[in-house]
Amino acid sequence: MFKEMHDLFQWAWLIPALPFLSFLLIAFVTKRSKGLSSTVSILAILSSLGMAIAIAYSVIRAGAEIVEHPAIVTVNWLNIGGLTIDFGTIIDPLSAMMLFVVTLVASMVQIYSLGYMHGDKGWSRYYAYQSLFASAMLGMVLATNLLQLFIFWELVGLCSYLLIGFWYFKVSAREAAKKAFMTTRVGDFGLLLGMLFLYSKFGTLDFVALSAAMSTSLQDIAVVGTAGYITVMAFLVFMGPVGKSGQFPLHVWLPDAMEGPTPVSALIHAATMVVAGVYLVARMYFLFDFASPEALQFIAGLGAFTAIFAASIAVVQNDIKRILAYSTLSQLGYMMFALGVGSFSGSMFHLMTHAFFKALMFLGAGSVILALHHKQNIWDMGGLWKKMPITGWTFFIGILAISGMPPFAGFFSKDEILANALQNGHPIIYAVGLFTAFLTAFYMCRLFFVVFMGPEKPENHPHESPWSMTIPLIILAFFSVVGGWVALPGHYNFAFFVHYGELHHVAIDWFLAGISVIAGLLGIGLAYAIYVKNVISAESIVARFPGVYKLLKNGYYVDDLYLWIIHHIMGGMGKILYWFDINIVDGIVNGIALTTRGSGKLLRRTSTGQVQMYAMVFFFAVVVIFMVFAFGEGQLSALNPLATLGGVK
Amino acid sequence: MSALPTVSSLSMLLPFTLLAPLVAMLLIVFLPKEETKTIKLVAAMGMFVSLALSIYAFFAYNIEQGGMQFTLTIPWIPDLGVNLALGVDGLSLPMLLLTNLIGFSSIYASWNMDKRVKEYFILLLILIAGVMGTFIARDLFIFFLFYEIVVIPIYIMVIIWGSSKRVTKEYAGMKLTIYLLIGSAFLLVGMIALYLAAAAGGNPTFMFEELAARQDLYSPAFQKVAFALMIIGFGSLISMFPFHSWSPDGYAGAPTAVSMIHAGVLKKIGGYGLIRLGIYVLPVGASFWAPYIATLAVISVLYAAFIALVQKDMKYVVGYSSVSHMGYVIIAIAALNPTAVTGAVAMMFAHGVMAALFFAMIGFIYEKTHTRNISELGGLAHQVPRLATGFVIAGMASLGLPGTVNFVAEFTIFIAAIKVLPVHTVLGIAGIIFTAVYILRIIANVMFGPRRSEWDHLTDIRGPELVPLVLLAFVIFLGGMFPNILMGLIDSGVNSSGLAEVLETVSQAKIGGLF
Amino acid sequence: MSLLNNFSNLSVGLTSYLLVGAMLFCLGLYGVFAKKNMIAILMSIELMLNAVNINFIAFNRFIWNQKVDIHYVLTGHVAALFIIIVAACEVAVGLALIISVYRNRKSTNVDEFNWLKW
Amino acid sequence: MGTVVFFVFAILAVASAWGVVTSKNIMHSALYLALSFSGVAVLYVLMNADYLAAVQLLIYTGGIAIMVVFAIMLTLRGEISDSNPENGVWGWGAIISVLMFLMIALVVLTNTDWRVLPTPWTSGGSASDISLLLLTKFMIPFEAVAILLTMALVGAVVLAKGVKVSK
Repeated sequence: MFKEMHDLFQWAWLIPALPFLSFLLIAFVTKRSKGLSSTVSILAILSSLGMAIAIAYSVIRAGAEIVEHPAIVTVNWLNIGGLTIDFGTIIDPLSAMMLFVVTLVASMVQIYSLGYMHGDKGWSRYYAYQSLFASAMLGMVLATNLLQLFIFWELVGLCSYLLIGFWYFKVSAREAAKKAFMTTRVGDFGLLLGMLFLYSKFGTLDFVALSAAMSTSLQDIAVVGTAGYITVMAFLVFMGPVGKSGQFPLHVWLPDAMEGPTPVSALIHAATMVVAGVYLVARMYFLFDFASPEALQFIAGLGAFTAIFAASIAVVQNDIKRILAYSTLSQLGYMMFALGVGSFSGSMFHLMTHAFFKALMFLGAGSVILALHHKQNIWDMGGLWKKMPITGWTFFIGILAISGMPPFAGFFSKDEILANALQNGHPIIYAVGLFTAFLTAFYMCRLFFVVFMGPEKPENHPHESPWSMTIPLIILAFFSVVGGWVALPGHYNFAFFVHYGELHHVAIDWFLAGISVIAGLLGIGLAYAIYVKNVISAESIVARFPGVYKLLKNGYYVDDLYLWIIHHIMGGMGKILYWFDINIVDGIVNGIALTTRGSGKLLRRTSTGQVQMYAMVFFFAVVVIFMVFAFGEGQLSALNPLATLGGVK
Repeated sequence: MSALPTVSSLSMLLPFTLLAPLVAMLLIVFLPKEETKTIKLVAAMGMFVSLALSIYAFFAYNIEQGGMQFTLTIPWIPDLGVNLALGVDGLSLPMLLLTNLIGFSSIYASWNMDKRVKEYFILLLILIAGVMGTFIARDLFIFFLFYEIVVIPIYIMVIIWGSSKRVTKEYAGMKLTIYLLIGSAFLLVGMIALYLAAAAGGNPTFMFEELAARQDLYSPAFQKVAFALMIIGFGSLISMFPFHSWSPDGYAGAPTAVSMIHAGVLKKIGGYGLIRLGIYVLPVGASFWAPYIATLAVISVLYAAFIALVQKDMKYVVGYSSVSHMGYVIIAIAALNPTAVTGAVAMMFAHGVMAALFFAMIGFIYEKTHTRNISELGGLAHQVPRLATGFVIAGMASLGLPGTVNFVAEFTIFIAAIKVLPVHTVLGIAGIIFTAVYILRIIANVMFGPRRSEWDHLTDIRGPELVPLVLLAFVIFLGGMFPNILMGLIDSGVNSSGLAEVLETVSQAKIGGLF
Repeated sequence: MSLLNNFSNLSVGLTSYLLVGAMLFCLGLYGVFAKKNMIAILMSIELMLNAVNINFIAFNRFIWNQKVDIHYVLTGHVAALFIIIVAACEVAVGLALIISVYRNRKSTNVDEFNWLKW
Repeated sequence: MGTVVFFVFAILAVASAWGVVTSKNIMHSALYLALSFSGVAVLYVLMNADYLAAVQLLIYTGGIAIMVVFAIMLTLRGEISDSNPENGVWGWGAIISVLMFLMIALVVLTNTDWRVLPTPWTSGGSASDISLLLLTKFMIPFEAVAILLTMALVGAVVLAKGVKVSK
């Protein structure tokens, strides 16, 4: 049985290759035909989805075997003296899960885009980018070594850049795209450094080999300081995820990235690319595990901080997509701190469920935005529940899922993370997580109540979206409901397949789960009280804490700080150096030229044009040279004319 | 040295490659100057022959065998030991291919040239042939000869066809030429010193291999002095800080094709020379100067990147960026490590293709809009989408995006250099952040943004104008996706030419505490 | 002291002729340096040429290389002859030039002719 | 006898040369020049160069000096008594000339190895001897000089005549 499975795994490279092929086809062949472009792209991603399902099925059937021994296929990519890099595919439960999530969400988004992007001039370009993105993301998931991962990591960054700036004529989109690329680049700098140091220390970048090399090196007592070295590496490598997954302080690009088309936000900036950082940490978990405990503690702390930080900003935002973006940041923080507290499978589980319900909500938001002709302020919306039933119901499912209501997907994943945090001895982080859960429920329901329940606005004429948009919503809603059930207690549950180190079977702690649910219900209730029943006035709260409101509204002024740094520090530095270059470096060059010219000007005075003068100088020189040779010392005397002239010797 | 030319298989390949543009040039000389179309076609055909031959050489080169291949040796001035010796190995073959790729593209990038067309293409072809000659020379004398041939057409082309912006084109042309000549003067002194030292035991020679084989004739003190001269000569050619100031001004003043060739290949003669003549022939001197060079290189990287941030003219941005990128090449050379040298050669190739594409695109923009000022442009992706595509590709290659050949090269450099020069390399890698900042800035401000009606009359590039974009972008991606094609060749060059052993010896000596 | 010996032996020998030649040459040189009139400079040049001729003939007279055939003995004379001829040409052309210049510039004063100046 | 003649005419030649370069009147200079040439011609005779002495008298004294006189007459302007002035730097010229003379004299006097013949030869130097040489060994230079002379003749005529301004 394993044999035939391997035959299947041999072909795993087709999963990223098919969308790439579709990218090439669209770019070079079907560019002019809109219908063909989208057909090619969707067919490719659906085929990938089919293969991903087949692989996931095989992985589940293989059971323990594949958990212990991932199926790895490699081909040589770069081979020079002292540097050998392979490309390949790794199939283990982690990558199989990711493949399924990515292909599913990508397919849904591409189908959804048929409706959302209808009539857009850049249709073919859009689908080309989508295919390229899918290809890069899948290639990253399948990476067998850090360099391959890094390459695709950067390529998804490129696609993100291109898609955020898809409507390049909007200045805001252009700036957002630039910002996204630049911010993640800062993180990638650390990742690249970490990668280089890892290679120079252990001589390999292959995940399996690296892990083995590290453990041998740690066991070697003669090598002192390996643990410290690994810790430094871990921090450097972690900079990549900080940038990509929008952890504080490199989170600033994600809210701005909402300038892209909404399906793009759903796919890239909610479900797939932004979790790449989480995936990287999961893939490299051994690195953080081998490092000293501070590394994981740092991750946990930063994740928790990001979670509550972003959630607090989300509370006061008015743009529907920005609320979702801050919510994404907050949930990414959840996944990070889950990894930090050692809840490996909880984090991966949350990654999966979050992908479903956040994509769902983004697509729902897109549906709303399209219906309202690109209005994004939630206060311009209202009473959509009746006009857009499918969108409304599916969105409601998403809200319940993210608020952690049983039996929706978010309940199981969130609960597992929080329970693990407490059990592994991180009470503060647990408390932060719990409070974040409360905030999440609050601001999500605020969004829902204002948009769907509030008073209808007469200037809006909303209508339900076409089937191409509602079907993906329904499918994603389905997964948002049932997605969590795979972690129900049992032997072959999610944690059995996706775990790190020793397998612990943890039963759901119903007490803790109850607390989480209560926190969520509190949030929902508070939102209901404020925005539906108007028992508490939002304005009065704002009026009481104007400073806090302003701080939150402006996202703690992190953006302004960065802008200030870029403009004043970097720009100023550039200006100073440019001044230096033009005036000092160039000045020296020009100064030399001027000196040459000046001395020329001076010396040409000697060219009086008087031939007699020239002759005098000439003969004077003859006399002087004669004197030197006649009465000079040393070697010159060998040429003494008094001794050598006269007669043939 | 036998009096008869040593004959190897395909020994006439390189002479034909070298002569094709010259034959085309002679044909153009006899064409009436009104026949601009024919002149351009002849030039393109000449370069096509060269390109085809060098691609053939690239794939016909026997990597297993290694060493100099397609060699041709004709004694020229026997008394001085000068031989007309041609040949390529893994170090020079990529450079030869690069020259022809860029040369061929540059003909098409100047397709709309309408001022003194005949003279322009004559000079351009001489220029290309000269650059080609430096890379296929196996003899220092011939190398230097071709290098000097290159300088003259550049001067004339900048003065006549250039453009005056911040500085006048006359100033730019003078600066470029004088810088190169001063550099070559230092080089000449170093070259003669080396020649005399090598001829101390009789049997004078200029051949690179012979010079390298006579290691024991060069005392450490001599090596240090001679290498310092080479560093000034080649360093100003590769625009190492503080000898870089010709580069931005020169590119800004030069016509498109000259900028392409200059940034694309001519600059690489510096790096190539440092490898072939510097560390290969004078390893002890190289290891003495390496830390200082590395420091200057890091300064180049960061300093130029910062300056590129605040430039207003696109060509200045790319000009400073090329100074910055060449810093990586110098870091790699200073690392004195076979892998790093492989990376350095690859980086030169990668940067050459990228810079040529960038300059070609900027040239088209300038030709169509008559401005290169970033603030006057904007939203060009609406009117000229293909041009925008090329621009973005060049930009992405410039910031070392994976999938482009530039990434492979940078990565190889970093991975090899970080072992030897960790601090320098980390600082150098920090440069990629600033690179991203300035590249994204010009892409965003020139190509993206709201449609501007004043550029509605522009036509997108089409027909022959597409050649540089298609050819160079294809090479960028091919090299990035299948790096073994390029890297394998360079690697064999480093290992089979004896460079690797030399470097091993030097690094061991360093550890042994000789210095 | 060879110098004294030579002076004591102040019969008419090679040295005397050479000294006469040197004196003529240096007087000519002075003329070339110091005179304004172009014709005077030309005359000074003639003096210098004469000095050279004296040297040629003196060497020819007092020095005889035995290895050379008797008919070749007069080489110095031939050289002097050629110099005289060339000097004649030079004077002819030179004077013609001076007259020509004079016709254009109404002057033969070299101070006024500084076209060679930058 | 020979010694006396030598000193008389050597002093004559040198003193006339002195006159050439110091006289303020250029006509006097020209006449001194002729005198100096004649003195040199006598020195030639003393050195057995009879033929050259004749040539010297014919060409230099008879030809060149006269031509110079004519040129002077053609170009003379202003006061004749101040027609041959010195320029501003004549002092330097004098110093350099003296230094030059000292240099030459030093070489001449300190060199002992002139390989002077014990007794100078006395035969030869006649026209027939020289003509033999000119027509054998020095034939080609001789012809070249002939051409040169012709060209100088033509050149002098063309220059002195001046180019006609075409209308």
